[in-house]
Amino acid sequence: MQQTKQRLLTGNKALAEAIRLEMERDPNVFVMGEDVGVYGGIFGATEGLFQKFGPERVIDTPISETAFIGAAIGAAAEGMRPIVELMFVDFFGVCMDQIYNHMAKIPYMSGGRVKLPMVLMTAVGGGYSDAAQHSQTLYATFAHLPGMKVVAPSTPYDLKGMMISAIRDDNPVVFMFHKTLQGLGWMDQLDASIGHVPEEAYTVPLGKANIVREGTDITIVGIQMTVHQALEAAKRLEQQGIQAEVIDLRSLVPLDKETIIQSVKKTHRLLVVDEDYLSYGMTAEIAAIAAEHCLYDLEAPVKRIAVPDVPIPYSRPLEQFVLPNADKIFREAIQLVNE
Amino acid sequence: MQQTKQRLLTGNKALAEAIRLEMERDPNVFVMGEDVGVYGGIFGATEGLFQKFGPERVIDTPISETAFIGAAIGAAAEGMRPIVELMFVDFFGVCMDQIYNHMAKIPYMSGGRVKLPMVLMTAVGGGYSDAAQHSQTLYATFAHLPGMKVVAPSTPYDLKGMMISAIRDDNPVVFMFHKTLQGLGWMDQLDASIGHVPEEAYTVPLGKANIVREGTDITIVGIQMTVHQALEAAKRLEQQGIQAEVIDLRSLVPLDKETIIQSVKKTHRLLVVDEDYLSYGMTAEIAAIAAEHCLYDLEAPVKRIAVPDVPIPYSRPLEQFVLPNADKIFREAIQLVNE
Amino acid sequence: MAISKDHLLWMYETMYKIRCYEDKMAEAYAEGKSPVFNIGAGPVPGEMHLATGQEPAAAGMCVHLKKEDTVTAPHRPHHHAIAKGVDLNRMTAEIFGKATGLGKGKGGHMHLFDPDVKFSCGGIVGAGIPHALGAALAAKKRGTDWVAVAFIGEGAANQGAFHESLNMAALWKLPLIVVIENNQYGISVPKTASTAVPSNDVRAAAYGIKGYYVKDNDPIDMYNVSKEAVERARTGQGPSIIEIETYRYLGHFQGDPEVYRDKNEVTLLRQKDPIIRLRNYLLNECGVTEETIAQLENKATFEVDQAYAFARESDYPKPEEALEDVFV
Amino acid sequence: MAISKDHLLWMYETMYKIRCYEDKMAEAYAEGKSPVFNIGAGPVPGEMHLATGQEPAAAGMCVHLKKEDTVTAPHRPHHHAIAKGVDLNRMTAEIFGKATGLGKGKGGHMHLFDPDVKFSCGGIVGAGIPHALGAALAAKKRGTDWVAVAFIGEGAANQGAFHESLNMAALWKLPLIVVIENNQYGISVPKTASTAVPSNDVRAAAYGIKGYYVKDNDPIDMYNVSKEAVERARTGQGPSIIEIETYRYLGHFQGDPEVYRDKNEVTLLRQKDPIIRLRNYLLNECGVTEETIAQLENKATFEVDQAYAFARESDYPKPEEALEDVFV
Ligand SMILES: Cc1ncc(C[n+]2csc(CCOP(=O)(O)OP(=O)(O)O)c2C)c(N)n1
Ligand SMILES: Cc1ncc(C[n+]2csc(CCOP(=O)(O)OP(=O)(O)O)c2C)c(N)n1
Ligand SMILES: [Mg+2]
Ligand SMILES: [Mg+2]
Repeated sequence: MQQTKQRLLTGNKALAEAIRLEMERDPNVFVMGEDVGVYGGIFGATEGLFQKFGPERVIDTPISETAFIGAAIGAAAEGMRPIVELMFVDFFGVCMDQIYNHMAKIPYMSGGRVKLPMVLMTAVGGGYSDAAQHSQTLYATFAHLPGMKVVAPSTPYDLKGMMISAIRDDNPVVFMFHKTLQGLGWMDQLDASIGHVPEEAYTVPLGKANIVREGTDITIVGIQMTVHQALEAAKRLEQQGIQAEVIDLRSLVPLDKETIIQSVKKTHRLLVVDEDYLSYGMTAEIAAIAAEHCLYDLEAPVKRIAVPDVPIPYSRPLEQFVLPNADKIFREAIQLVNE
Repeated sequence: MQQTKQRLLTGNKALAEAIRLEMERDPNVFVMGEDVGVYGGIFGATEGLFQKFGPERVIDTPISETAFIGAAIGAAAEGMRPIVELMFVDFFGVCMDQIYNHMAKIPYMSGGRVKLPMVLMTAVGGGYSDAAQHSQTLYATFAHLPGMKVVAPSTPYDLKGMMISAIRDDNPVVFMFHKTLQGLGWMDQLDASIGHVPEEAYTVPLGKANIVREGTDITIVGIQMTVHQALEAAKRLEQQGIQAEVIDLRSLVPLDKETIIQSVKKTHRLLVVDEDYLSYGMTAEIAAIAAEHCLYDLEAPVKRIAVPDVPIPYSRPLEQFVLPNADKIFREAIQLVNE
Repeated sequence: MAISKDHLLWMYETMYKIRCYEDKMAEAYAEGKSPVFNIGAGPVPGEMHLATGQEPAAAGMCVHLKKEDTVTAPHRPHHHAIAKGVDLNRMTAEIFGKATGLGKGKGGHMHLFDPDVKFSCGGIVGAGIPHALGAALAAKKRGTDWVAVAFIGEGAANQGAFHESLNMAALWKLPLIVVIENNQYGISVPKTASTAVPSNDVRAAAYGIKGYYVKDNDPIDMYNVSKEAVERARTGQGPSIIEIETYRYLGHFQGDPEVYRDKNEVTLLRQKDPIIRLRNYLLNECGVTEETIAQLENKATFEVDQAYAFARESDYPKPEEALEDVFV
Repeated sequence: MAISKDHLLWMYETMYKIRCYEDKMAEAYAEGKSPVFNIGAGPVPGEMHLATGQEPAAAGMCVHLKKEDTVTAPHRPHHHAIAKGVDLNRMTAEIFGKATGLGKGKGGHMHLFDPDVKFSCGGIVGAGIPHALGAALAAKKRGTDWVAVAFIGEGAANQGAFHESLNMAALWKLPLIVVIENNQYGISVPKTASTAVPSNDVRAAAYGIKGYYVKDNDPIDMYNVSKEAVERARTGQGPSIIEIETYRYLGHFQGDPEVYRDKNEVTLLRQKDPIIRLRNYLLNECGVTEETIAQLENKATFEVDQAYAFARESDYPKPEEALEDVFV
């Protein structure tokens, strides 16, 4: 037991630490967004930064997402390295033009001459009855549109390491953190939202999936919350003698196809789990990759679990019904292995 | 030859006729958007309507998409049946909140008590060097988000029939028309942009795919422009002794899975072609459906052709390189059949 | 301007009812959330934005409205809903996530829709303004004298939808009124840190329309100003902006640590509570008796109690019902 | 205000160059598009928005700018690009879709980026304002005296981005200037049908900032007003709005049927052409000789010819290059 060597941080503190380290390292880095200052970010991603760096580098904005995200683009074009927070990903609709037509396309349209080293960070996820306009993940909405890296880490360790990579990346990065994995005192307490985080700066590459559990009988691909659900299901599957391999995608763009393909070639069965909407989503992309690249290896149809194309309902029994969970994964996996 | 019985209309005239008929039929129908009045819509979708119905029912708006699309929602909630035009689908980013968080979710969030019988019509497609912010189709961007029907007809006949269905539908419908299939005098002239259109009002159901060519050797699924490319490729494939079945999806939401599944069960091979971006797009969804529902019927890996995850470049050779076309389809199909 | 006593009594009853409703909601929301606060726990989960202290805006405006007039409200919608006459039972049931709720439990506290009285609200800052614009457009198209009122917070006045909607309303002379409740904060950000002008009524100049400012949460002034704006709208004189200086006694949402403001601030504000002020005005200036007041208060309390009882006694929807109502 | 003669000469040369550039572009654009006009055909395909007639806005503002100042332009960007000193060869090559273009052919006419002189533009109405806001923020953060200018059309002043950006600029006293070229139309929609106020300078009141109005496309007035606004911005006095009444001689884009305006309108406008007016002013009020003017004109013509030659002679990018530059 090396427990004493563990430095345990919640997701939000890991994130804030990453930003702090990079702000100390590079004066061009600054943070902008609603309630990122004194409040420390609604989901704690900027906790303590205002106190350390002051209002010049940790800037509260008006509720004007188009203007301040667009301003981050303008500042990035001038060589600054802004981190902007879109409080909930659900709000993307008021400012998507800046994100997808400008942030994501200017580097390309300029033939690579304009770099936009910026991070758009945003909170995703439901499960706490915040209803249809505050519970979405929208992974595929961003990942479908070219020109931005889109990452969604699931552990404190990755949150820190991938945030540092994102800040240092010369490309625009959409950095999604999952509310429930921030380890906030006022939400569900999950073991997964606390983890070992080294004190120093380190990077975790953007675009590499992580095999978080090895197995031989079925590949379960998840991202953020669904990774943890898949791990729980995998434990129960093991009791049934089924060895599930669990892949944490971590990054939607770039997508680590190779890791998925290799795993499917090994296990011959694929279950994809997503907290985003089912159709035209991440589960479709992963299933398509399997159908393109490992069709002959598949011994059973691909299965997908995701929100069944309904807005996220408010009432607890309704919301729980549409969200993925370990039970659903367990059941589908059993079926799939018995096919 | 029954040519004399044919009443040939271009896509744009078919669309405008559908709207005219419904405006005559129902005083609650009106049109709102930029340059939909005297100008008749940049892509001719409202040609002649202003002259017929005047400024009270064919309303030019300021360049304020959030306000006027939101206003259509407000008017629809009051029982009107607005048709709003978003001039290019590429502009969705300035008003997506109204579209996806309100138009698409209010019926659900109200438990079905608020109906929003409105049509959001918008022009899609590239191929004429209009570059990264004016050439997109974004099919999956809309289809991924629940609560709106999303249709994209490919012939004058369907444009009229599906527009009438859309206007009469009590649900919000995103109606995409392809610029090049409007048959406008100032764009590429395609045979497919002119076709027989009956004079009277008729409906074509939303949510039914159309097998536009029967075949036994391979299923090619396309939508709008890529259907016509697929048909051209199919002709050339026939000369090689290959019978391609071509499916015109017509509707992304609801999606007619059954027609696709039946076809793949018959042909055992699937090629999906899309003018939208490749990843997390329509091609992924169709491929995933095959991997879920007809894995054992597939005799070769699924293939996809789409824009390879780059913004649409301006320069002709670059743009032509990234867009799908009959050649690419032909080549991929040949390969697939020979697998 | 002549003030109708009936109107003032209605306002008092409504403000009292709102206060009562929000107090009870604060309690209900706290259930199941102690000893450890967990936003997703208890009979009323999720975010909860209460309007305690902000009653004058809702009551002072809605007293002039009829059923056919439209109201759109933001994420903090209970006071507007109550003042507009939303079915209190079904509204409460909705907030409790019950099948009898306005939206069968699908909407929740930020998404209340009652088409019978043309009320709606939503969780996206500024997004309700265009909806009210559309209602105003429909009213004009149909030749009615109906008006549409969009309630927003002062933070929302910096969202693009505000500008776009007011320009269009002014251009087309539509019966739209935007009521800005300046409760001094957008979550933690004080107005001085979000808004370049001291008050948003001056922004009327950008659209060539009327701008009104109501100081210090004054119910009577809100009444008068709203009366004028509604009359103008009804008679084809176009849109207006009303900004009212108001006060949010509670956190932005329940559970807000309120690190951004002095704990004393609210204590001072409560000393000039608008409900007490209106009560005194009724007693002292309008010859209303304590009995009448007590009757109104009892009626309000009863209705509220009744609504909470209805909500609590109602059933949850069946899980599979989540799949219904995406399309009609 | 003292006007520098050198400045006026620079303005004249620049306006002349712009006119010359746009005339040649109209020709180049027409190539391959007759007898049947096809938007996708010829050496310059796609949409083409020319600025003939709108030269004063660009020249009168940019004469006060230095290389380190930022300019963002809209879908009609050539005049701003030329006035800001964008590399004319590479700009033209970009519009011809060539590998030597500013964006290696990936951007095109609406998407010109020249970081060397801090110029950018884009095809989405209003979207450049936030970018200029960000440049202004960066300038302030770095303690420079650099300014940022966003050029937009009058139609764009009704887009939410306008409002949001100006509020933020005013709030933080940033060196942002928004120049509104009121060319009377947004495509087919006249200003009276899009904008609730007669001129957008009055919208400065909504942000507590300076608003200026320049009448009748006057280059000298534009010069003076811009000078003041730039000085204010450089010295920390915050943002301004300048609206200039200007005229679009050509269609919204080339090929525009212009069904929405009288064919005579432009004939009349051309009679008071600002280039001729400035020329006369230089000759009559500033003692400039015809020779000097001719020299400037020749220089401008030469540069323009040279740029078109460069563009035509350059190679197209290789098709596969389409896959590059998505990420750096
Ligand atoms: C477009 C958008 N941005 C941000 C938010 C998050 N948010 C919810 S309420 C709020 C503050 C609103 O302030 P104000 O308009 O003053 O209303 P108040 O809460 O004070 O009643 C914010 C930023 C949101 N819901 N929508
Ligand atoms: C957000 C958005 N909406 C609509 C358009 C289509 N559009 C391009 S230019 C234009 C008119 C712009 O008018 P104005 O701002 O006055 O500029 P002008 O063309 O007159 O120079 C419109 C509606 C667009 N490009 N972006
Ligand atoms: Mg507020
Ligand atoms: Mg204009």
